[in-house]
Amino acid sequence: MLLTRRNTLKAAAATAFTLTAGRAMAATRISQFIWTGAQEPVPRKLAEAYMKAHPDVTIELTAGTNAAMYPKIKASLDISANDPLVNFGFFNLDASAKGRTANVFAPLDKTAVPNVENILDAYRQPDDIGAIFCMDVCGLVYNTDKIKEPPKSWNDLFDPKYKGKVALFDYYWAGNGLVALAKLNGGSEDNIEPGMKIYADAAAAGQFHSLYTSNAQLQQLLVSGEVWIAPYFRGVALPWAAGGAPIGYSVPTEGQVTFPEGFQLVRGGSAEQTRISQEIINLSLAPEAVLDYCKTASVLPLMKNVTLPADLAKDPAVQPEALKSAINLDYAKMAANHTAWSDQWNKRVKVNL
Amino acid sequence: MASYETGDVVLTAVEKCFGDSSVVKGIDLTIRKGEFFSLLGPSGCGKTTTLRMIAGLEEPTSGSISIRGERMNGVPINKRPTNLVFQKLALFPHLNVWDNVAFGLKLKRVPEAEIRTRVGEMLDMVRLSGFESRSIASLSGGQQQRVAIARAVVNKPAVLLLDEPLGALDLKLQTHLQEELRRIQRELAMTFVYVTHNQTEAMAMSDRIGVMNAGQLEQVGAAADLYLRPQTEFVAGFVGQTNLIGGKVTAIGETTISIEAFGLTFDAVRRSAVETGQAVTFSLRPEQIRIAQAGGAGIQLPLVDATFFGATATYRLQVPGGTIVAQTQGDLQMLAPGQTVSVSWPPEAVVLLTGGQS
Amino acid sequence: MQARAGDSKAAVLMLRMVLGAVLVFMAAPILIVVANSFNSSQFNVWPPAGFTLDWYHKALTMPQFQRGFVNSVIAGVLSTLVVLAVGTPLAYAIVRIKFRGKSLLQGVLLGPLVVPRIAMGFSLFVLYLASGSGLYGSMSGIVLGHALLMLPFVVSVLVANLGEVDPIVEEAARDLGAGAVEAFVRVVLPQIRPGLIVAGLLAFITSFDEVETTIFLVKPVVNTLPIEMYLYLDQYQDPTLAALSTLLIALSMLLVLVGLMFAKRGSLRFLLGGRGA
Amino acid sequence: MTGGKALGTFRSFYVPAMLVGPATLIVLIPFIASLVVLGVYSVGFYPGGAGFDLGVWKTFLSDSYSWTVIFTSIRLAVIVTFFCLLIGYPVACALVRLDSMLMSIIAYTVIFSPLLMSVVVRSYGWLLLLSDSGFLNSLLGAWPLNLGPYRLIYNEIGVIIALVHILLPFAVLPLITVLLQQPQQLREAAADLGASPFAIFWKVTFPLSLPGVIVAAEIVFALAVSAFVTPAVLGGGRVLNLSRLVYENIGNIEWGLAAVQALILLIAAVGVLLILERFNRRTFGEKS
Repeated sequence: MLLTRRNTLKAAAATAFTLTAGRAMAATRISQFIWTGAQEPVPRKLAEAYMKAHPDVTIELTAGTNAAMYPKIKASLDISANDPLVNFGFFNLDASAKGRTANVFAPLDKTAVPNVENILDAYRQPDDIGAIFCMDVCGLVYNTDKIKEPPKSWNDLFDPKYKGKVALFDYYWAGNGLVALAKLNGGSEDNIEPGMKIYADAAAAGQFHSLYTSNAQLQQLLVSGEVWIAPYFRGVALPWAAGGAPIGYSVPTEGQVTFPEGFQLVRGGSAEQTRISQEIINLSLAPEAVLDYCKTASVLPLMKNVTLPADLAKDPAVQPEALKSAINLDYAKMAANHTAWSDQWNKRVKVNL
Repeated sequence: MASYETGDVVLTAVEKCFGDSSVVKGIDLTIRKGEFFSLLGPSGCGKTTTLRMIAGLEEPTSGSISIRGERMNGVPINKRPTNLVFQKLALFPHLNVWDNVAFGLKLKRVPEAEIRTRVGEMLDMVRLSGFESRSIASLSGGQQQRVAIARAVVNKPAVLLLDEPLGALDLKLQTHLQEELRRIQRELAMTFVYVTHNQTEAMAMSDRIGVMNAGQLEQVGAAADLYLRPQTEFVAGFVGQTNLIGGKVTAIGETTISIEAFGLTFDAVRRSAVETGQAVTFSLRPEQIRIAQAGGAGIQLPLVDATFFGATATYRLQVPGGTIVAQTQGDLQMLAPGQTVSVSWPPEAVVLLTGGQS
Repeated sequence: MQARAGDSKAAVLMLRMVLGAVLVFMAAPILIVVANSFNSSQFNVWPPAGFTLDWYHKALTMPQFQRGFVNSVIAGVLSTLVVLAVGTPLAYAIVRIKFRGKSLLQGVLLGPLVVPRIAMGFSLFVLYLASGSGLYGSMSGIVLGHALLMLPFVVSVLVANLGEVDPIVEEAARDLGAGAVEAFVRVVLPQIRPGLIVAGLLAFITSFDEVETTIFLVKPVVNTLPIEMYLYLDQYQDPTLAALSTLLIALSMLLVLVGLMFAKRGSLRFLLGGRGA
Repeated sequence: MTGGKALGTFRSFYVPAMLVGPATLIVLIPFIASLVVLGVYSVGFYPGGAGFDLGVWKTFLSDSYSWTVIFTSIRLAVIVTFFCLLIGYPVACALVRLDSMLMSIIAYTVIFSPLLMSVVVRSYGWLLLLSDSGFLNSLLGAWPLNLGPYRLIYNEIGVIIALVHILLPFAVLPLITVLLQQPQQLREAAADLGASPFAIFWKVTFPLSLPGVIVAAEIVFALAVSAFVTPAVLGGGRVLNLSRLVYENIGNIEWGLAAVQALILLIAAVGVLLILERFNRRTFGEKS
């Protein structure tokens, strides 16, 4: 075909048309939210397999982060309760807790998702709102060139020998150790003060190098040697180390912070969308799918029927004692307190940096 | 109303206000077909506004304008049989000489071949052959001026309007282009309406001149008319130099009247109805005053000062309560200030001013 | 250097030195990104650990970048056309015509520049959904959003340019028989061509680099390149994006060179300084 | 009497309406509508909101921390604007004096290249350059200087450097335009009257270019005051501005607070811009 101007215009018009009019075409359209990066391949594989088996179903995968996607989902439900932006997706316990309070998520039907029964009892959600089937853990990430002896305690973040060499995640309560430190010092999700005071004093004393807001920033800081130690996720740090970066992950003796993740069904979908969504969730909870996911995303399964492969089983972070002493946070309370904490964090920690 | 025979451009009671200020205050004017008509007046007198109303750049607030018998009110500028040569030229900077001149013809979808001949002829006429592909910025002021004229004339408008097109040029170039304009106008027998504040320019080129002042048309006539028989103080003062003298009618004769001013008596030809005792103003052109050695014919007046210009000389003469100016050919013997001289003038030189409110 | 009237030698020398220093400053972070795109370390180790073209291979073969690039080009071109089409008459009205509410209009025009893009994105998202227009997640929605962000730039550039065009040439064109629109197209547009080019480039670049507002408006099918880059960076920190950025810069330089070859010399001299006579 | 009233005949209602209409319809109305969204959200009218309530405004405005953030946003933007003009002006002067085509192309490409690079990637360029162990500090730290390292990033300095870098093209563009528009004869006339090059600059070139300086200031200020990514990536948590708070509060589903902060930023910025605009008018007379 000659690429004349007319043809190009036609093509452009056609594109624009299909892009706007596309939503009404397929028989059933499912919108699934997934995390970007290492978390992407497994859900994509499953979605493709499902669509092959069910040609009348189209699954539209939206990759993104909880931070960017959750507000959109909430806002869209507020505006049109029967037309959610996504039908189901992957959420951490933090977003799950927020969504539960805000009535964003719907309970799963045990008969439609029988695999929820295989989730470890401790992580089974009340009313089965969500299937939290895996978790990441948060400990100490450090530069192995600068720190030869792996750090052992959350308190190492405040060791004077690391003055100016510590970075923290901005606002991410699970990831920056604030709540963990509060709990270890007599506080709780209801009383953050003991932790907040430690952070505020350390900030004023110049302990912190900077705050970061993305994985990439932390990696840059650690690899360049500008920052030696930071609290962060094992699942993020391990791939860096595996890729050859001088980065190590260490389990604090006081316990790692758990960061459970899993599926949530969003309210407002049609009966058919709900049925298909639950069917896909159920398939995703099959042992081999879970294991596949945990391996690619460097997270730990929370399923009764999944056994860790030998190499992973040796990791100190997943030893039974380590998991036993892990610090479990009350994400619902954290969600409720988030705004107040942010305010404190801004006024007492950030302004003193 | 106005017909093709009576006039090419007819203005009837044309007024123009911008907001509260009235710029043109009721003009009636008929411009004949094929004449070179000038609107003369000081800046701010409304002459440019009048021209812009004929062109269609402004709509009159009231009154009507017609061209060749067709009413022009409400007809947009691009549909009028007029073309305008702008004061600031307004050449198209992004087009070359040829494209500037061909602009109007292209818009009228004139066939390509005809455009070629007409633009070629036009450039010949304004002596710009060979400059076709030059950019406007590379031309001299005079050349740009000629492009502007050619660009308007090439469209063969019924009426060509010119808004002080020569104002910014040096004197020599001005004179040269005045001649060219006159030549072009004769060759094409086109109606020209020319706006200027320069009386010499107007007098040099025009068949007739309309003198405007403060939004009004004071007098219309040929150059000689205006000069010799001004009707208003303004016209008398604006067209050439003159002595404007106020006085009182003292006697009315058969063909002459006598006017008293400065305690002197001035005789004038009787042209209009006056009454004895009426206060009048008259004009006495300096060059009409004859000066001779004391003791000659006429009244005796002391000479205040004398200035020689070579070909002419100017004298100021003392009259009770003022001075009057006289101009003579410079062939006289030295007349020294302080001296008394004999002064006289023919009665025709005393022109009673009858028009105008001033 | 082309001296201008009243230049002193010392001043010209100083200007040259300032320009040289600023060029180094402007180029530095870009050169370092370009250098890093060949870094064989996947962790941005500085100085580079070794040479590789792997990141270029990755940048060119990842489907989301390919699709994002196409989407970005479509969004950029369409929104630039839209904003020029509506912005040019708007700028013309501001420069040439007195009308009621003009100063209000000029005030409102500054708005999209200063409302935080995030907030703009959020409120457009709410509007798109609440209006039931289907704009959310559609190319039209992105084009509209981008046009909105660009309008202040486009109008300010065009207002400056139109101010330079003597209104009298338009009268002249009208006098020679052109209708109002025809006079504008034949006489004004050619004279503001440099402004249209600059405004168009600014608009296109704005669209091509927009993340903060766009992220609220997209669905995966219409994800633009910067969105894909943003999402990629959240998870991977290798030099793929350095390679992708280098490719984009190379591509734009290529386009500039092609433009130079085809453009009339005169119009370029105007853009590049020293008004061509 | 010529010029300005050119289209006198067409100065009806319809002409402005036709010219302004398309932009209003497809761009300004959505913009104003989104301001309305922010407005009603800020007073508690949103799905799930509590209904009319000025509480968020009151709480935010009565908190001294809020004012710190507002002033930080404005101060940062003012500093960035100042440096952009300080650097941009001589650069524009130098650019209009370039007569080699090749030099022009190189200079323009380099100056406008930041616009071609995604803000995120560009920020990483700065990290590599300015960090303690980065390119610049290793240069300074090397023999024979042995200086530093200086903390050039993760603080306001880094944010200012990076913002000046990205916003400089926006300052240079209007400056070039006014400098090119200046008639050469004016400077020639001044030189002829005996003005020194210094005097020519201060008495002729600079005053005539002020309108361009103000346009440049307006654009740079507007972009700097609402900048988000650069302060977030290079500020290391130390640079708190309103855009950042808006982002956080949208993430926190605090719609009301986010809307209040966005509107306050808008009001503060428009306030500063109006002052600039007023100055522009007073100095140069009412435009058109």
